[in-house]
Amino acid sequence: MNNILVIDMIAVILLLGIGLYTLIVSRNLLRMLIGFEIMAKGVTLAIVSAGAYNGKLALSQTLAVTAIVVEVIFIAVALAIVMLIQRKKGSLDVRKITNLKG
Amino acid sequence: MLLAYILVPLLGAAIMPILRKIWQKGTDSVPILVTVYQIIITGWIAYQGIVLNGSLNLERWILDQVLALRLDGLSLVALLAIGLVSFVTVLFSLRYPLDEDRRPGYYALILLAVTGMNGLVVATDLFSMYVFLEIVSVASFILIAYQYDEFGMEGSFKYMMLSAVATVFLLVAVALLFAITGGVSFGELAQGVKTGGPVVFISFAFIFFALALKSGMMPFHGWLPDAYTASPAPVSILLAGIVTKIAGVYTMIRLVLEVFGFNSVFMNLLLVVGAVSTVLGAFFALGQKDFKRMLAYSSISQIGYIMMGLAAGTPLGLIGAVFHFFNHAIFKSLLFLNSGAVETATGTRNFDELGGLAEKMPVTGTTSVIGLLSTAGIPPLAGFWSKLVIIVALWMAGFKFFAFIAVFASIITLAYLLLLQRNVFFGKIKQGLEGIREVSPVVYWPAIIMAAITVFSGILFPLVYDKLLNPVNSLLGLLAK
Amino acid sequence: MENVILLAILLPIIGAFILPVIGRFSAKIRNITALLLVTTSFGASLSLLGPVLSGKTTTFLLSMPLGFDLILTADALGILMALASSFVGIIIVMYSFGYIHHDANQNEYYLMVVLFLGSMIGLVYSQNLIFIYLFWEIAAICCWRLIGFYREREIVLKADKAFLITVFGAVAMLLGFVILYSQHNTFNLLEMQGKEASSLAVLLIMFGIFSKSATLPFHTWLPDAGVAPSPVTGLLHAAVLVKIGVFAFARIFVGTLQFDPVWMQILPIVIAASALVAGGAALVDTNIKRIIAYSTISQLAFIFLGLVMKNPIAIAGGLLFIIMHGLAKGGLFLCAGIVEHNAHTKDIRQMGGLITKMPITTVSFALCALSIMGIPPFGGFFAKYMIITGAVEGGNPWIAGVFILGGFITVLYVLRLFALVFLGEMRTDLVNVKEGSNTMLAAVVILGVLSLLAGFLVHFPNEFIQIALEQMKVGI
Amino acid sequence: MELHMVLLIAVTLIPMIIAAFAAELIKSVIALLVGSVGLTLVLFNLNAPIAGIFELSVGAGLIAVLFILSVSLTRPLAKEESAERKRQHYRRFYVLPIIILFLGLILYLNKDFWINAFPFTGAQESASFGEVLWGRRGLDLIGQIGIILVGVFGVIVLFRRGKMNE
Repeated sequence: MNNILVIDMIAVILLLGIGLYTLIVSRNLLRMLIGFEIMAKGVTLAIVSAGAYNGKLALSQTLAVTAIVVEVIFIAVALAIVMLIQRKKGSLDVRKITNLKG
Repeated sequence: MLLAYILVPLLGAAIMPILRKIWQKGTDSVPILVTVYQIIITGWIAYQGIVLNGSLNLERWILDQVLALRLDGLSLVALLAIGLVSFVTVLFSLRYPLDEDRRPGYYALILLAVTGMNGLVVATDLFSMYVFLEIVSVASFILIAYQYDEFGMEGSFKYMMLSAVATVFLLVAVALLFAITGGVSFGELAQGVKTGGPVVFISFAFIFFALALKSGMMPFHGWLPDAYTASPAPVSILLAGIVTKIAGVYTMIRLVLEVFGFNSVFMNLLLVVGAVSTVLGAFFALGQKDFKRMLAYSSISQIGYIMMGLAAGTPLGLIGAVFHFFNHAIFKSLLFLNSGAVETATGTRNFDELGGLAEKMPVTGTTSVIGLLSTAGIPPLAGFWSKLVIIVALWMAGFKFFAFIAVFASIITLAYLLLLQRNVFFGKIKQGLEGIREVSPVVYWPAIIMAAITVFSGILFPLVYDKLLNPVNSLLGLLAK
Repeated sequence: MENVILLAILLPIIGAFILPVIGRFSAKIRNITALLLVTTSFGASLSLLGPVLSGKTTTFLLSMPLGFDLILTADALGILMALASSFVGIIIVMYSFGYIHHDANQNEYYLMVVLFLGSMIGLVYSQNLIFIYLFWEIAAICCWRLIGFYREREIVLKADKAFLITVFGAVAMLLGFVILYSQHNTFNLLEMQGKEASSLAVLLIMFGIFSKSATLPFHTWLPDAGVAPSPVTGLLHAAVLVKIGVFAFARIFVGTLQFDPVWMQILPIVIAASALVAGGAALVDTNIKRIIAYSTISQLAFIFLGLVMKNPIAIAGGLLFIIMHGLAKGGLFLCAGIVEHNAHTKDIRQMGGLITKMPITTVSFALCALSIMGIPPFGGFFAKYMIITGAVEGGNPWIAGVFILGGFITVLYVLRLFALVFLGEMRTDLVNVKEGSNTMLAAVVILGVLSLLAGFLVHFPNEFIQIALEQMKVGI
Repeated sequence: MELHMVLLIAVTLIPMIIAAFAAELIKSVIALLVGSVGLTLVLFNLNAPIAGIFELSVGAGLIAVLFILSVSLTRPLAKEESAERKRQHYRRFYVLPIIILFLGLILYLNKDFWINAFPFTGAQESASFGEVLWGRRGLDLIGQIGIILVGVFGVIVLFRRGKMNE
């Protein structure tokens, strides 16, 4: 069982890496959200494989389900805001919406 | 009983669309009732000293396994702060020019944010904490973008992305800990953490990173001034006053106390990050020309203080951190209230266009002086006691250098706040501003309430200590050794 | 008896916040209430004198968590300071009736003045370091608002500067207190009696004391603070506020803690430098209030010298000079206020010959000036004499020599000031200058006469100071 | 078992890389969908059918629908602009597959460390999904209600056309 966990964890780290890379490098708001989605998949995998490893599968599944629900709501709201930005500025380019200094 | 903290605001939010149809006025009063209820109940619990003596009375508040909720000294302080800040936010919103059609939705979101914060505070497991954290965050994104202006959207999107990264890291850490401990409640996690090993270390690093991001500590602070500045005035009160503190600072204190204990590597890191935030935040604030941005950087700096107090790792430091947490909620929301009042009265937040407002807006001017003196830690206001306790704690714990930093950062704090005071309130009235008047009582009464709390919790420090801070000591029993 | 101490402190502090409320209805009642508050506080301190003269102290104790106990003790040193400052306070409140009655923000003015006096009295009775700090900072807040009273941009800048410098010193001092706490595990001065303070703590506390008492590296705020209304400068920057630092030194280092002997070498040098630099600045400046402010800095050095010397004569001289300087310097500032108020200028080159137009002011100014210069038989003479004698006896003849030079410079610049303002040709644009209002004149006359009387009757304060020395366990 | 797992992981990971790499958003979204389906298979393979079904229906289906809706609502770019955009895009992303490969290799070579890092040997739990969900995770359910309400109100607040909109 241990080997499976390790394979899964490597997959999780890779998913997080892909997602984070996309989030940082991308200049398109929608693609940034896709990056977040990729990371979120990694999270789901991490939770379930942890449960599969320590035998608490039922618990891990409930956690994963909750996490997915939260993620969907997050994406829905984020997409709504992105759509508003697009409507306001006519663009999804991150460089065009940075007015604030940070 | 404790469940009411979650359910009451949740129900309040849920009935908003119905109220909007049948009783338009009720949409204003329900949020006020809900928040007042929270203040009264929490104040009553604090006054009765129910959580004063630690574990014995603690048990009464724990429901069975279905809903493991708990109220202890730390959550008591947090709940009181949430109640107060959301109360003044709602009060301030009453006259704030919001789109009438969407006002019920706005109140519902504020109540949901309160639900999230309350849930986070009384939860006893890490995963539930995450769920409630997410409620708070998502509600805040929407509230920041509420006015459809470009800045709001941008601030909201920045906050969203950084907070998304933070929650992902938090959840991965939860998953890692879950893998080795087989549970997600604080108790189970603390058991597993004792075994140590690299996984615990990595998960703590992830959590640390996530919470530093959430609380806007110095290397990760980019989103915070933007989000605060871009949001509508009442939302920035809520956001700056309590949301980021609960989401970042409270969670950090809670997790350190109950799960990880005072791990020396991370405490030193926290100390350094806290000191850097304290000093740099104050320096950045010094250079700002916008009322809210200055306050936002000041928030970063004050969070640094709280973190340093926590990182001292002693009971005294913990008390200082918790008290500063409470005080910061009060005085920072007071200052944001003032900035909101100035913005409504004059239509600008730029220092170059403001000046001498104290003459025309005496209440706002006076309360802002109280807020700034408390922020700078000038006695006898509340901010002084908490900073003093933090400094004493740092010194006694042997972090003398950091005690020095904490002391001298308060000079910079005073410097930028005097700059603010000079540019906005003190001095002669600027040309073109002669016609302005004090804002309406609904707007300035919240400021008076907050100022009164700041003054009285400073003067009546022994009482505050007895009723509000002493219970924090009972937490040390939970401390993971 | 214990509650009388509390009364002396709380009455002005709480009463101060009622003043603006009264002021909304009637300015007159507010003014009288302010005067009453300060007078009652003075009376309360006076009534504490009885037990002290018979050698006892009165203590009030309120237990607080974390060692922040409120401990108030009326010992001879405290009462000496409380009486001196509340007496000057009464006179200044009286003087203010005439001085500021056309200005805006009067409510805030009286609030701050009375609050300031209350916190001053609180400070002198406090025996807990935290409360010393607390009252110290309340005084700083009041001072900040009062310097910025006229609300012009440059004036507010100067107020901010003064506030920042004093708070900088104060937080350094707070850190010093924290170090003392970590050494002795208490903030209570009574429990620290006779213990050693670490050098770092001494250094940090000296930052606070020097910044408040405007001694050399931190003195720049005091001349700038002259932009405040004259009664404020008289009150805060001459008679009372700057004495807080001196008092704290007496309380903490003379009366309670021991410090490393090396400080006995360092401190006199800093102080001597301060005396000479400020004296030199006073010689060349042309703004009447700045000159008097520089004079304050250099006279404070004398007080410090007395206290630092750690020998009974010098300390007694230092304490005596606190009273004498308070009376005389308060008088000088108030006279300067009358001159400035009526002549509408602060530049001494544009004055002259005012003796014919304002004789009473001139005489009072002269009396106070003679006391500051240290001319016998005025009060200042005895004090300076004792300080110098003490310094010589304490084995620091060089330092004593420097201070004699400093005293000489004092004589020079005070004479220059007096000559330029009151003597000489009357300028044409000053022909219509009138004498000040009655309350203002009464104030300066009282101070001038007291400066003279204090010299003749130096016996009484001196005896009292001996009791203070005994209670501080100095020289026994 | 292990090989099985590695294959399924590959089925998940490769579409994800494509999702990051594809220049056109619609392709990215479809790749994300495929990756989600791969993840579902992984979850089934881990004996977590309920999470798998949820991932398939909500994580893959609903999110893909939302994304496709959003993408179709955005204005398409002009020809030359999109070509330029593509070149820039590839320039930013071409290192990603290399990084991922290296990272994966390094992690795989150090897998002994990871195996030792997880000390827990838990006992199999007998409780079913429903028992755990209703019996122990009640707070999460309340939280889910809360977050769904947030989503509903959020979309209402953000899309209701009031006076201040437009």
